[in-house]
Amino acid sequence: MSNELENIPIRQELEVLQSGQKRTNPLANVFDGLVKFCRSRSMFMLHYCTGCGAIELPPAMTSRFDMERLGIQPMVTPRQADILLITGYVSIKTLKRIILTYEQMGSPKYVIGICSCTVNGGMYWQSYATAKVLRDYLPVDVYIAGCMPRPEAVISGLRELMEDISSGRAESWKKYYQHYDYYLGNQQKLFGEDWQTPTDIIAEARHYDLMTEHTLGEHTALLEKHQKPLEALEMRLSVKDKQKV
Amino acid sequence: MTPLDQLLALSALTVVAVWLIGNRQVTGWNATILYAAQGVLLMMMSDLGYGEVQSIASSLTFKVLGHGLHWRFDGLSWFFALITIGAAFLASWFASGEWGQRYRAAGGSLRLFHVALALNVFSMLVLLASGDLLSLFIGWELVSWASFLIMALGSATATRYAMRYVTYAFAGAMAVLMALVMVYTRSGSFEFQDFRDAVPAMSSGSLWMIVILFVAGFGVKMALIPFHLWQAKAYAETPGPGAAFLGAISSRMGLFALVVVLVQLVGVERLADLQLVFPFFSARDLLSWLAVLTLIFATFTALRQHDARRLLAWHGIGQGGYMLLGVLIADDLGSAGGLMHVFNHATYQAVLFMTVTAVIHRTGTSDLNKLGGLVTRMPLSFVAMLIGIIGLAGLPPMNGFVSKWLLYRALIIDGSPLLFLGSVVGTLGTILSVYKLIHNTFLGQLRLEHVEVEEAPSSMIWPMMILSTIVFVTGYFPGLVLDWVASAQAAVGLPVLAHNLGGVPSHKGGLDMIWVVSVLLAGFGIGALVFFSGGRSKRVHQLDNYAGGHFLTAETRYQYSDNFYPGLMHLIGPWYRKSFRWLERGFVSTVDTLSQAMQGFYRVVHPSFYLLVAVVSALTWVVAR
Amino acid sequence: MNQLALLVALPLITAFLLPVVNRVSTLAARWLGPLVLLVTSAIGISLWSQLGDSAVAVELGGFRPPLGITLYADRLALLFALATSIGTLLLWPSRGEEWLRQSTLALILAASGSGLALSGDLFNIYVFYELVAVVSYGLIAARSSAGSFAATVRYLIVSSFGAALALTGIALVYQATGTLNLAQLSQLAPTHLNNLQGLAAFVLMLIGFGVKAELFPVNTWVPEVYATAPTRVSGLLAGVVSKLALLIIVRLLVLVFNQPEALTVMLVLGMLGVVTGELAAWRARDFNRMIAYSSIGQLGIMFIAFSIPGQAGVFAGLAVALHHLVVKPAMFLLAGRWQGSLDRLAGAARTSPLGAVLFILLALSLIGVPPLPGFWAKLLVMVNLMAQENTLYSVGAWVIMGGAALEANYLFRVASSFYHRSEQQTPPVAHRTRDLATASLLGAGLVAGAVLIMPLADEIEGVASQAANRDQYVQTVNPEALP
Amino acid sequence: MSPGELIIELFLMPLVAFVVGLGMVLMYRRIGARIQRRVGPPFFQPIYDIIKLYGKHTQISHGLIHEIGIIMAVGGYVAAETLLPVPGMSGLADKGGVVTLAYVMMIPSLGLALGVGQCANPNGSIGISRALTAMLAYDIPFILVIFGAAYVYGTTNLADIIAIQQQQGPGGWGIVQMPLLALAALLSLQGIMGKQPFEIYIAPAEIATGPMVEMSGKFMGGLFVMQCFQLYTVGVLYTTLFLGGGEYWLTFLPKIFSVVAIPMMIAFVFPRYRTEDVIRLLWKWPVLIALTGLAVVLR
Repeated sequence: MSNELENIPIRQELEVLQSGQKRTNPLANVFDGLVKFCRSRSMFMLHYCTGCGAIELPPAMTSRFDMERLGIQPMVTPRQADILLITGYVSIKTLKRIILTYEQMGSPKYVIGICSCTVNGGMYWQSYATAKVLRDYLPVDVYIAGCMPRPEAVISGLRELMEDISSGRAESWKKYYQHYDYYLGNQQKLFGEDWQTPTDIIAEARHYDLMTEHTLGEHTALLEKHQKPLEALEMRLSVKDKQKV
Repeated sequence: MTPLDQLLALSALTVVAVWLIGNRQVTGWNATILYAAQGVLLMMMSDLGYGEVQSIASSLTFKVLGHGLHWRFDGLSWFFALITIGAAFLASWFASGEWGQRYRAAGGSLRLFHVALALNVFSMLVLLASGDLLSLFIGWELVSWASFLIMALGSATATRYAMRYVTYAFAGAMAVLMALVMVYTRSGSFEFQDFRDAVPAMSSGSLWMIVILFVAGFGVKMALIPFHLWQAKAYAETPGPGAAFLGAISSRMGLFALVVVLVQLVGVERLADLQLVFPFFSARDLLSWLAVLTLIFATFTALRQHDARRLLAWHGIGQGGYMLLGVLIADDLGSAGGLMHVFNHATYQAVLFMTVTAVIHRTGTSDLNKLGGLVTRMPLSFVAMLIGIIGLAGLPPMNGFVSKWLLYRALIIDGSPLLFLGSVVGTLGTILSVYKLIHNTFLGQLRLEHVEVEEAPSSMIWPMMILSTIVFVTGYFPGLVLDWVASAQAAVGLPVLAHNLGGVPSHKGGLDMIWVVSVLLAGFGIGALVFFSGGRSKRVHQLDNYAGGHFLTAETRYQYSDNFYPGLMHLIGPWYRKSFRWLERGFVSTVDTLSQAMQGFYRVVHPSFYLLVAVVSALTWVVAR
Repeated sequence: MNQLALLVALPLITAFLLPVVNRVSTLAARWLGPLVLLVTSAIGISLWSQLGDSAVAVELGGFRPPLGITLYADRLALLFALATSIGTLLLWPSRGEEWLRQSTLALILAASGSGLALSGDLFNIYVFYELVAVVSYGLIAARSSAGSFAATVRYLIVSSFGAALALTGIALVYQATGTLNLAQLSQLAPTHLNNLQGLAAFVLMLIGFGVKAELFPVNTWVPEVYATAPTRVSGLLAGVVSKLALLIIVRLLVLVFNQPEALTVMLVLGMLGVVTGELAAWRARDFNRMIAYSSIGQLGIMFIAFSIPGQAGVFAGLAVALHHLVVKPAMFLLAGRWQGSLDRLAGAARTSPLGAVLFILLALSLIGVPPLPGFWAKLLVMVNLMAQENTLYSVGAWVIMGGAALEANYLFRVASSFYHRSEQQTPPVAHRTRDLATASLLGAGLVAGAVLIMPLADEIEGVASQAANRDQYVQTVNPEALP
Repeated sequence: MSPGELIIELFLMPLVAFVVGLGMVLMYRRIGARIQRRVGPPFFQPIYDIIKLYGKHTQISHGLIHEIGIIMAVGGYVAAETLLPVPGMSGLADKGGVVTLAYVMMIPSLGLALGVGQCANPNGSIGISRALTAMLAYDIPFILVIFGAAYVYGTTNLADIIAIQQQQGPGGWGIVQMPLLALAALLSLQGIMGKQPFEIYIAPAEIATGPMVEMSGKFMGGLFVMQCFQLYTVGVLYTTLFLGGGEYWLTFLPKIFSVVAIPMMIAFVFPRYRTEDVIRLLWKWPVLIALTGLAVVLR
């Protein structure tokens, strides 16, 4: 599975995309730069503490290392969060929730995989019940390896992400839309063909203008076959007085 | 014929005309047009409303058993009549379209409904026009029975609640009659003027008695504690537009009568002189506290309801407390607040009942636990309800705020912190309860079975929109209503409120709603600017919702509605002791026991024995004397 | 003015002729009774218009009092005589196997009732009273059921005891004064009867005559009898006969016993009547019993009203009595098809819409809802009660108010059940046209009374002022008696 | 005052409020950090947060009312600021007065409540239910305080209230004249600001920040803006009623910052109370204190 990922020319495409987005108005560029800077200096994280690695986060947050001086705050709902921290092994059941949560986060969003288990399954690589390689299912921005990584490592990983964001490299969230078929395929392999989340990724991809030829494919076709329509309930305004005959 | 004669005649004609047209779809439209015509006639008397004419008499006078009966309109009557006819006009309009069709198809008689409504209007106009105590009582009884008629139109349940009303109302009427007779004994006539002249000479004992009897009698109609039990259920079971009409104005007739008797005739100063056992608790204080307790109890009972109509009806009871309280403060601000609240309450209560009826019309239920998310399906109804609840909660920019502001200001000047606190507690309770109402009806998750629901028909939307516009406009320019209020104040001899179009100018803290509302609207504009400066928003489905990583399905409701304020109820829940219902039940069972005893007396088969006993005791009494 | 005697004689003679006529032609016999009553009513009405403000006394056979039989007609007496005739006519017993006996009895009732109203001396009053009583036993028992016999026997016993008491009272009066002529008694009363013996005589007569007037506590026969007797008879008893007994008591009060103690006794008994009657009615589960108890309450109000001293009391009492005279028979007519359990009445408005509306109208007037006549009558009573110095009278006012509140409750509980749509029960059958027509007539009278309240009130006030005028009575009967 | 000046004031007052409010948010977070012996966020952190939230690509909306709710939340406070006189600017103080202000201050929370309602998220609804309950709890002592102040000063016009206090110097300040009411107000301030121990309606771990559960991007950003206004408003209102208002910004700013600093400091050393305990506490002590204070001033 992981080999397939290598074949996807992510970097290249992203660069093309970014150059395409380059605006002509210099002020707008300044503004974009400001927003990018602010994004990097204000990261709200949702820590999905799936395994043992979570224990390293409190020291990173509290007085010893104090994440807040970097503008990083914990948040509790995916709606408010920018970073999804996945700490430790991911069982299949948990992975469903992770994907759901990830899809509910607002873009731009970043995923950090903490501990070796998220990289390659770590000590659980033989387990039948864990998803070994996280980035098969979600685009991961930063891995922080270690079993478990110390708070210093966590902080340094976060700093790396900050740099990526401010330099515009951390755009993996777009990949999810652009290669949705790929990710969905992997998800379907694990969860079965009727796998579905409430978030309509394809519609969102259209909304953000991130459709590529890889967005749709055989897996999304499978999805659309059984997907119940989940369009937003739009307001209906039609007043009429029906006169019954 | 004076204009008043014309109005009363047209009103009576409306009843007859509606009866003659019968159970047809056009009945409603005809009635609506006739109410509009009544409105036009009323407008021809608008000099009353602007204080240019003191009163317009009816040429109809009687002299029965030596008591003169006459009718006239003054500023106060005009003000109430305006609300009455307006409410009837819109309620009838509301009832004329699809609602009427459905009602008739379900076996209801539109003739009966519209006759009942027209009869209510007529009787209220008669009551408002009363020029002496006797005509007041006659009008009072007419109103009572007319509203009984409209309440009893519904199902057997409705009749049962209407029965309860009639029991209370007639007992109240008897109290009023008793008071009238006591007044007559002391003043020698049923004329207002003679009563007013006789008040200073009355002993405080008899005045207490008279005041208590009047309050008990008229208090039943306005559901003053402890006579409030009947109202909510009876109103809630009344057919929709009827409930809107009753909720808007019917109970206010009690206030009208109380204003006439207590303020105009007895005088609030005299009430303040009537001391109870303690030298610091007067009749006025007693009544004020009754008003505030009514407000608090009713509001917090409303908070516990899960049927939208009952919730509204309970609020109607509570809001009556504000009006009475305002009138009893009796300075220019307070009484203006109380009287203006009558108008304001009529507007938003009517619109609220109408929206709830529209929701029932479309979904078939008013159970707050079975609704939700209708805002996307009935947006205009939502707007109407939103405006209505802001008015009911008394927040700017709607008109409910202005009247409450006047009341608060008066209480501050008066220096009554506890009454002030009580009325604020009522407002806060109202906010809690109306949020629950709108949340459980229009917000939250849309149920599967309501996905195909449509907006209410135009015959319903129009009256709702008109009323919400009134609620907003009279909040923006309260001076429009305060003009009428001022002449009503003048009519009953209260100090007249100095006002302008925007509210009350005062160097000690006035109110200018034009500025406040404008700045609020501008604030919303800036808020919108700030908001829309962000990126384009993406609408998502209601099931795309954070649930702690849980997958939501339409089958499982993801909505929070039942027991909406658990924390609060955890604390104050035990305070709901149903004491008044116990009181009522205790009273009923006492009557029942006595009744049983009396039947036992009549069932005993020794009549001759009674005869003997009667003779012996009577003769013993004779001899013993 | 000798037509006055016809009011009594005509029905009486017809009653005895009726079996004879029946031999000749059944049809004629059937129509003779109503016809005669129509004639007497017409005579009464013509007399009424002749009478004006004056009163008239007729000595039958030309004997002067105290020897002769005196008929005295002022407007009050005439009114009640007329009410008896018209009432009997309207409530003419229904057809059936027993029609001949019923018609005869009804005619005798009309005759003796008129006689009772017109009599000018106590002895005749007693005689007519007994006659009325005997006739009513016969009428009540007409249904020939066990319950009806039991009720009749009970009624008979109480009534006879009552009559005996009344007779004792009359004897006491005679013993003290040596005359039974009311006019003479009226002159002698201040000197001879204003003592213990007089009061005792009054009490005995009050209780004696009170049996018919449904006075507490000698009214225990009422619910049973009204529940078992034919409804028209009940209407007649409750509507007309009770008022006749009341009339006697009023006459006695006005002319003979106007000491305050007598009034107090009446007031207290009246209040007790209201309290017990209304309370008992509240729990009644049977239509007839309910209106029977209600009738006890209403009669109680009349006793309270008449206990107000002076013309005011007579006026107030008269107003209530006349109102009740119209309403109660109409109610009993409606009971014709509605008798029995109240639960059975659910949905009755479907089969008898007019009946339901009439019932509501009657109930509204009964509890005193303006602008119906009942309200004005009640107002009159209340105003006059409160005007009295004695606090007992204000208690009476409170009692009436409370009673009315209770009455509104139970009457409208029934009224609203008419409109229930109950699926399990079949509503009672529609009213007989004759019953309904008569009741509608009475209802229409009620509405007319509401419309014409002003002239009506003046008229009744005139009647009352005449009735309360002792001097006129004495002068008319015995012109030379007064200085 | 010319209409032009007034218009400028009306624009300037919310702007000033926002800027000062940003400072207060920063202070709040710095106080928290210091109490927990942390460094705390950088100086511009509140601005970073707001810009970032507005700059999010995804702005998840549950419908129009959801959006209007945020507009009302911000707009209500913008309007409220114009009713609050500050040094040199009276705005509309004479048009509304303190009672109006108290009610206008409820509009944002109700707007928010509406918006949250449409999200169809029970966590949000529970949060609102708790927030409204808390409002019932803290508004009772607060309204008693307002009553007392308006009664003592004899006016509801806030500009007049300031003038009365300033005429008499610090001795005439409300806190000296009616210390008990000032104390009660301080206690209810804790509730109005929704800080610990009265922040059960947010309860992140239990109901996922309650009302804010579905707020992303600019929705959340709007709420951050609202928080700035809120802190500012309560600070200024308290200062106006009890600390003599402000004659100069130089004296005014320390006053308002120190007023809001007190609840903030309390907040970080307390856990949270359950809803019923919030009511019980706020209905007991602050109300008792306020009533005693009223009895003193009304005597």
